[in-house]
Amino acid sequence: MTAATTTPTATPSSPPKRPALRHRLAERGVDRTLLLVLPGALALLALFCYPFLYGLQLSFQPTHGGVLGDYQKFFSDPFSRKSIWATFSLAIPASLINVGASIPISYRMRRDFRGKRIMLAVLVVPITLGTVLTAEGILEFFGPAGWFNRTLHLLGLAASPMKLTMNYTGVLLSLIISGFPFAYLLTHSYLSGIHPSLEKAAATLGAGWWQRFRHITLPLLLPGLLTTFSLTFVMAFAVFPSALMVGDPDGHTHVISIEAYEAALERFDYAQGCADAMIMTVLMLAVIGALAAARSRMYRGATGGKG
Amino acid sequence: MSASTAAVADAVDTAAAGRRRLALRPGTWVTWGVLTFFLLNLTGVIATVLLNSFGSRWFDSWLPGGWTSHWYSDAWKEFSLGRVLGVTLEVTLLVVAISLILGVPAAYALARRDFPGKRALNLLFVLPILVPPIAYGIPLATMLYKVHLAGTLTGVVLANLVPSIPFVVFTMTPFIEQIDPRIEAAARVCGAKTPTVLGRILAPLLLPGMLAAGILVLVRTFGMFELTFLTSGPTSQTLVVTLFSAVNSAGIRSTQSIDAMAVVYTGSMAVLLLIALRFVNPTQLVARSAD
Amino acid sequence: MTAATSASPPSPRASAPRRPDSQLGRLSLRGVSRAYGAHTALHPLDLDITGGEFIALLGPSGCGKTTALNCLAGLLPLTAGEIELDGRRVDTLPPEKRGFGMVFQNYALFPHLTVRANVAFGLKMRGVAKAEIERRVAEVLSLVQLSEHAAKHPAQLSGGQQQRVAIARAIVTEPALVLMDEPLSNLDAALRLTMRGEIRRIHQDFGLTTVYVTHDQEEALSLADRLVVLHDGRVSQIGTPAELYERPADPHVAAFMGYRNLLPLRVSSVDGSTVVAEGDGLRVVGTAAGEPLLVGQDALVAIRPEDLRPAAEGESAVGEAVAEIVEYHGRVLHVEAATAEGRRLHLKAHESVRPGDRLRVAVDAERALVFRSEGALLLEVETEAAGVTAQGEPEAQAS
Amino acid sequence: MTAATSASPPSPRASAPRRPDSQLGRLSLRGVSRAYGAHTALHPLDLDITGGEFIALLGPSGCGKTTALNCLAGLLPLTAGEIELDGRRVDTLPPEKRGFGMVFQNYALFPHLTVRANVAFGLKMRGVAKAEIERRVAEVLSLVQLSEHAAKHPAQLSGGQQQRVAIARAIVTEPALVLMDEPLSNLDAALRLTMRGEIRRIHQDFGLTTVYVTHDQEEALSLADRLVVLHDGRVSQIGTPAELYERPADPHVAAFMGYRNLLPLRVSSVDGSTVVAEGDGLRVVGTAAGEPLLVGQDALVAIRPEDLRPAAEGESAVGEAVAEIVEYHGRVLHVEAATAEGRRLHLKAHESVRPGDRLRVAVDAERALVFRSEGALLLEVETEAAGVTAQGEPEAQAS
Amino acid sequence: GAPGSSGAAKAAPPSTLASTPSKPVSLNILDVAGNLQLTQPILDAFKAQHPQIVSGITTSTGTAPELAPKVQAQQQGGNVQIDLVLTGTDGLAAGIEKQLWYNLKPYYDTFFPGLMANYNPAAASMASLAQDQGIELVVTPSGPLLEYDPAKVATPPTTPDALLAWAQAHPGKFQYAQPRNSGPGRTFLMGLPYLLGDSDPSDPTNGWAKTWDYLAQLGKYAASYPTKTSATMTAIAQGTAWMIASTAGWYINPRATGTVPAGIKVVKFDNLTWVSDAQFGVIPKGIPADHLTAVLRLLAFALTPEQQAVTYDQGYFYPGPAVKGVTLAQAPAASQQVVQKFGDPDFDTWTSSGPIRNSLPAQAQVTAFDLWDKKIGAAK
Ligand SMILES: Nc1ncnc2c1ncn2[C@@H]1O[C@H](COP(=O)(O)OP(=O)(O)OP(=O)(O)O)[C@@H](O)[C@H]1O
Ligand SMILES: Nc1ncnc2c1ncn2[C@@H]1O[C@H](COP(=O)(O)OP(=O)(O)OP(=O)(O)O)[C@@H](O)[C@H]1O
Ligand SMILES: NCCCCNCCCN
Ligand SMILES: [Mg+2]
Ligand SMILES: [Mg+2]
Repeated sequence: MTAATTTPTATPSSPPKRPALRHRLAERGVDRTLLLVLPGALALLALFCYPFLYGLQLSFQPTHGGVLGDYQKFFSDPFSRKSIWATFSLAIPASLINVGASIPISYRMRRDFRGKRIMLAVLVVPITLGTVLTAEGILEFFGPAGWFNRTLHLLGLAASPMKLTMNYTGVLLSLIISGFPFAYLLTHSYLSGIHPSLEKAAATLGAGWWQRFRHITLPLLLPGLLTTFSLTFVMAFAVFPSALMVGDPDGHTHVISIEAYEAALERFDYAQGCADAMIMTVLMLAVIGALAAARSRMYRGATGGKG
Repeated sequence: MSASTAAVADAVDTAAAGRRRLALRPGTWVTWGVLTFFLLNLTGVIATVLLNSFGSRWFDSWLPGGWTSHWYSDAWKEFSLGRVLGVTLEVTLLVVAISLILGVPAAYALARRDFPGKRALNLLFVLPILVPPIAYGIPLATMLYKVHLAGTLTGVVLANLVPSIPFVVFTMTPFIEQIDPRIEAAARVCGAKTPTVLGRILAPLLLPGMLAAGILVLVRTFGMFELTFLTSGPTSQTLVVTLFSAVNSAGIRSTQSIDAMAVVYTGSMAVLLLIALRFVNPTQLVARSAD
Repeated sequence: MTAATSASPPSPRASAPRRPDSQLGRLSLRGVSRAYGAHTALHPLDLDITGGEFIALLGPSGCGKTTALNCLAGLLPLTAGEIELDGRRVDTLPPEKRGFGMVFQNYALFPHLTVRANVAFGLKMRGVAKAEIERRVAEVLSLVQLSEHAAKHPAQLSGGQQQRVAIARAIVTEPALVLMDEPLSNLDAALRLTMRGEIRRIHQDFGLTTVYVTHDQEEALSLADRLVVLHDGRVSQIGTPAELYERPADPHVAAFMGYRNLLPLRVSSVDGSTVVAEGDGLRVVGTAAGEPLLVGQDALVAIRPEDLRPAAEGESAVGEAVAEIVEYHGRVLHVEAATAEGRRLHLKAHESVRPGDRLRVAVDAERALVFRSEGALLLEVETEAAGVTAQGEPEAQAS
Repeated sequence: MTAATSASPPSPRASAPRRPDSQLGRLSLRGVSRAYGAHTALHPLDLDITGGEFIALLGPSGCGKTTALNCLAGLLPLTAGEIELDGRRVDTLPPEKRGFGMVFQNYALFPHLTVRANVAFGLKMRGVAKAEIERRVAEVLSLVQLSEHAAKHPAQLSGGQQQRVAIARAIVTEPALVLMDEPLSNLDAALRLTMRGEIRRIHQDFGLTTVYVTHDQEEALSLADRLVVLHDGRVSQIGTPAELYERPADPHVAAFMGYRNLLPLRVSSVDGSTVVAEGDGLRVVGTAAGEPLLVGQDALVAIRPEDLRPAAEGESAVGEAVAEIVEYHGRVLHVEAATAEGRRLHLKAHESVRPGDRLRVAVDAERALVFRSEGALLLEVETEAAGVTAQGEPEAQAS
Repeated sequence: GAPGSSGAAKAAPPSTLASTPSKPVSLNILDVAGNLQLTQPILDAFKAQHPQIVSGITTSTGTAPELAPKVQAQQQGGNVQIDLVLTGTDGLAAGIEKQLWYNLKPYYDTFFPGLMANYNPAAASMASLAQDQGIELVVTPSGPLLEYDPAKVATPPTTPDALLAWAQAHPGKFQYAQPRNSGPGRTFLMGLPYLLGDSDPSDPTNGWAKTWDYLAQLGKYAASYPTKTSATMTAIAQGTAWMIASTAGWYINPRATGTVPAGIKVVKFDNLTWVSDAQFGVIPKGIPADHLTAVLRLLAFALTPEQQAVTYDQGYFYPGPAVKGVTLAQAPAASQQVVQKFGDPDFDTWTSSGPIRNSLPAQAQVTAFDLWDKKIGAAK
């Protein structure tokens, strides 16, 4: 990793050579403490980087065609190409809904009130439900004879049951159920990082609640919102089991992870599967990178009371 | 709920404050409405599964037509839940232990030192959380096949370490940063050598953090579908994979016994969650300081 | 020791040449009070503030200073009472409608806005025309000497500069009243001194009416025209600096005003306002302060270190003590001496004193204030409590 | 105005009856220096410390005080130089082998241990027998008056109490040397005063040798036997409190020692050590300080506010100024006055002065120190910079 | 570009095997057909009766499409962990194509004396699909059948035309699942060419003109095609569908387990040609000889009449037994009760009345599914 343990190169100028090098390294933060990252970093190199590079290399060795054969195949087959659209058309609305709903709710929930902690705890529950239970629950609850449709019927809101499962809507619902609490809790913690005295200061300067939100809270929250969006997006982008279970995996919810999975584990074409995985990673990182770039152009400093 | 927020301090309020609250009402109503709607649906989703798992049959009606618990014994037998839970426990505990052993020291060094290459190292620790598990799981599974680890418990544990180590690192970082380095310096000046500083000072102070990180990794590994699915074999499946296979594999299966298994799954998760919430704030379950 | 003559206070203090008129005629607080649940943080407070005045709210931590200020600003609804501004009731208005300026303890600068935009914020909210905003912001920034930092963000400024931005932001709208909540408490000693001068100067130059919260009596004394001393949410005393300094109303105020020797003694004789109090080998001839005293009552005698001097030959001394700690403070030494009975006396010495020296000390009768004691232990408790609460909550436990 | 006679400093300060002998004979620092990369935080420092001494390291924020202390403690390796303790070289030893005690700015108490366990920690590390540990911990705790808090955890203590635990922990091992890094800076004014006394008392009672870091000159003056003033990592001056107070070596030290009037003037005549400096309508007859001066050179004249007094009839005045800000400080008024040319003078007045009053001020020649100026602008820059750095780095960006 | 490649897949099977493994082995069995529902009791019995052969049996489930790649990956890695696969014709054929299974013919004499002769006619016919690379375990004439809710459908259709007319009269109330993922769906698809009199029921590409035309018509009125049979069962249970495609097993079992109300009825088309279905045990190449022995013993055990009788089960693959002369009367009592209660009394006469045809070979099935996806599925 670093040259922490390499033998010191001769430094003719200063008489005590060894301490000088140790000192020079220590100055830059390199000392024996750094050895502590080594095991973890090596584990990730071996279990994450190496396989990833191996997959990359494999993706350039297609069974048919040239080096880029599998990439060409992905983009020339309309069915697989459409999986990009399917993925984005799920991930972006899901993230927008999750983050969008989080803002007003966390804005209201900032003050302390009895039961707040319980409320927050309740919101954590969906994160632990697991995809299968969520999917089963969605199938049953939102299904044609589920409580949701029965209630609509009872209230006279829908003549025939709405089709909310085994299609795009089903997957979107599952992304919201698992993603909204996550987005909310993140937004909540970012928002509570903004010192209340800032809004108070704005009030004493004549700003009404909308102006306070518009000019003070929102700009300070925005970087946090982008991070939240990124992380919700990452979760939604990787959607896999629920796209199979409550979606329409051969149609509108044929997302890119299913494409990759089928290539590798149903068609036994690892090269293609790896190529798909690489395409997936690049697309995801491109979005995250763009968001990070946008974020870096915003104010990102402290949001405490002090400047 | 909105009543209680307002009530506490402002019980004896002036007219003005009252007017101001009135002006905020529509927004407040919508907000609480959305939240209530969400929670109602969430409750519905969970409750239907729970009720169904105890229902002898449930057709076109609000509630099941009869009650039974035999789906649980059926599921237990049919899906060999005893064995599966054992494997799940073994996998998660191993992952927790190993990722703590590897992650905590790394987190310590990253939190305490600034050094050349730290950004790259940070990236190494962030990427496994960002990259979709399917994307690196497929090549990882391929590699594990090559080294004869695919399908084994070891393989599953190794795969699950990939997101867990970074997770430990990022959960631990704020806990470590909270500890003033001068406390370590103080211990040294008092005559403590490195092992003593680690054992008597740092370890007790980091214990809450390690518990939090450990439980969070436990919860996540318990629920990690993709990686386990890609790398497990018949003897190394965890509950979530068994559950998925039960839904997806061929054959006629009563949804009730699948739901029973899902309830077992969620019940175990809920217990873990309750334990976790004793040590961490709910927002800490998702938020960390490192981004 | 030199008998320092008390300087007569500069009563109508301000008279800078270009001083504009205050925006405010009279602000009246009538029975303003505030409770948090069962706990009354501010007992009914009556106060009239005249335009141009500089009022300091002074008191130890938790005494209700911030509460009072927030009530004034409209950030906290009143539990009872009313506030009138030139005859118009304002306590029912939300903060944004009151038109007061406020400087927060932590400045509360908008971190994402430049210095210029921070200062312009209030004007923008009031819909002032752009050109006018620019002009006024530039003017105020030059007044607080920050013109060349206008384009920076708050994080790029030093504490003192941030402080000045906060002041500029609060005064640019030419508010009727400026409220400041311990604006200097986050600064270091040297800067605090400098900024204190600035605040006074800005107050004068702008013709502001200012309510200033602090727990630092020196700051309050040096800045304010009038001080309001709070204790446990109640007013202990309202008066000019000299009134408080020379005639504190009770031992709390005295302790706050630098009467570091607070001796619990027993009244042995009363002659008009001259009181003799004795105990533990000490005997003080002093002046009754506060409520009248009777012989035999417990009393608390308050004396400043600088008023305790070596007894002249033949003069009746307060007592004898051995110097224990001698601190060098430039022209004077600060001596902590202990009597044979273990009483500690603080005094200032201009001659050389060494630890172990025996000192016979005396005090002029008019410099020793004798208060009726509200229980002999009060002092002890009080001092300890000050030590504890002054620090604020103990550091939150890391975990 | 009263001509305050300078008190002669209480040189061998300590003389408490039960004072034990110091553990340390002599600690020598030879060219101790430390760099962070290209930035030298501490230039070679030479210092001899005798057993029983109380040394204060004084200087503005960032001048290298903590660096020096950490080098002494062994928490930071030296870039060059060596440290000898009674002839034994210690700079190569890790902190745990040096056997020093240290009190940290924020106390750095072990939050998971009780007060008793905190104090016992060092003894335990040294393998002292259990009974002996108990005895010594009890003794030290009673010394710092914390016996009844022994079973509490640090979070349950007030700031002042935590402070005392930190001291107890540092001294229980009877270290050769106790290092303290701004131990009082987190406390409020009143408590700081009390704790200052405690520290001095413990130093005396335990016969400690202490190196004490502070940026508060009053604290340093009042506590230390000898002061080391640092500026930008270099020693500006080493001396006793009186030496520094009366004969600062350069304008930095002077500014630090309360010479608040620092006037950039031009030398118009030199007669032995008496120097006349003039400029901007001001004329000062003063005493040369530091390096010798030549006529025509730029000079910086340092005068304390308390040394500027109203000129007597016929006396040649420094100049004339109009009072602008008058602050009430109890017995004295602090006046900020401006000359026609815009120069600001700070002075103390015992009589009534009001803003707008014209003042003719004078100074005794021996009270006005004339330094060779290292560039006329230096003063301005210096003052501003102090404002910036005194506040410390702006809050680290959260992200 | 496959990960590694070793000779394991080409390894010749051991020519001679002991009749018992050298020591008891632990077997991993992968079920990609839902076959365990029928055979789990057999496995338990085998384990109980032959501890000298198996020390343990682990089962897991998966999907047919994953099967071949999984085995292939293990074989190429030289690390075959699956000893026995229980599969339908889909997984069987995929493995045959890729040469993943052992040819078992050399062991017939030792382990399966008189194998072919013992099968009942339907089973014997289906057994040919295995090409000696699998042992057929169960068989069912399957369907196609129609399940309907008698409360809503008074007189069920018994011809394709009547069905079309009914669907037209009740839009969205008839439903079948995507043939690729559904037994009833594919049985319906493969049965139609016989019912409609298509030119070549074994050639989906060129011989199914009427079928495709009919399905296109039907598609206009049918409900959407779910991905799984169970969704159609839920639909009829909850009343959102009134009539669905079914098979004998899907009719009996879900009603027995309570997923579908017992009151739902079944009807057979007039002049029905049954399309049979079967499940097989196949053995991946590369397992150790001891394991091979154990698996062969297990499969032989499964074909004994007592064990075959167990496969009546709860009607899941009704009737189930592949071996001649195994009657319901031999089945466990619980099994008999279920079949009597939830089966249709006419089943046995129905199956003996019409001809029984094999389902299409796997490759032809895939072609049919692709065509269905393109012509029918995509139109929804
Ligand atoms: N939101 C609140 N809820 C309950 N009690 C409160 C609240 N805010 C303040 N208090 C209590 O009211 C009293 C006065 O508080 P306040 O903040 O006005 O004190 P302060 O004089 O400003 O102190 P400090 O110098 O520490 O800022 C304190 O006892 C405090 O604990
Ligand atoms: N780890 C470090 N890396 C780089 N520079 C440092 C480091 N620590 C301190 N410095 C720099 O060294 C100089 C001296 O720092 P030091 O902490 O000794 O100052 P100080 O006198 O203790 O200040 P303060 O009163 O603020 O505590 C400063 O300029 C500081 O920025
Ligand atoms: N800053 C939040 C990072 C937490 C990472 N966890 C996200 C994955 C949740 N499934
Ligand atoms: Mg306050
Ligand atoms: Mg420091």
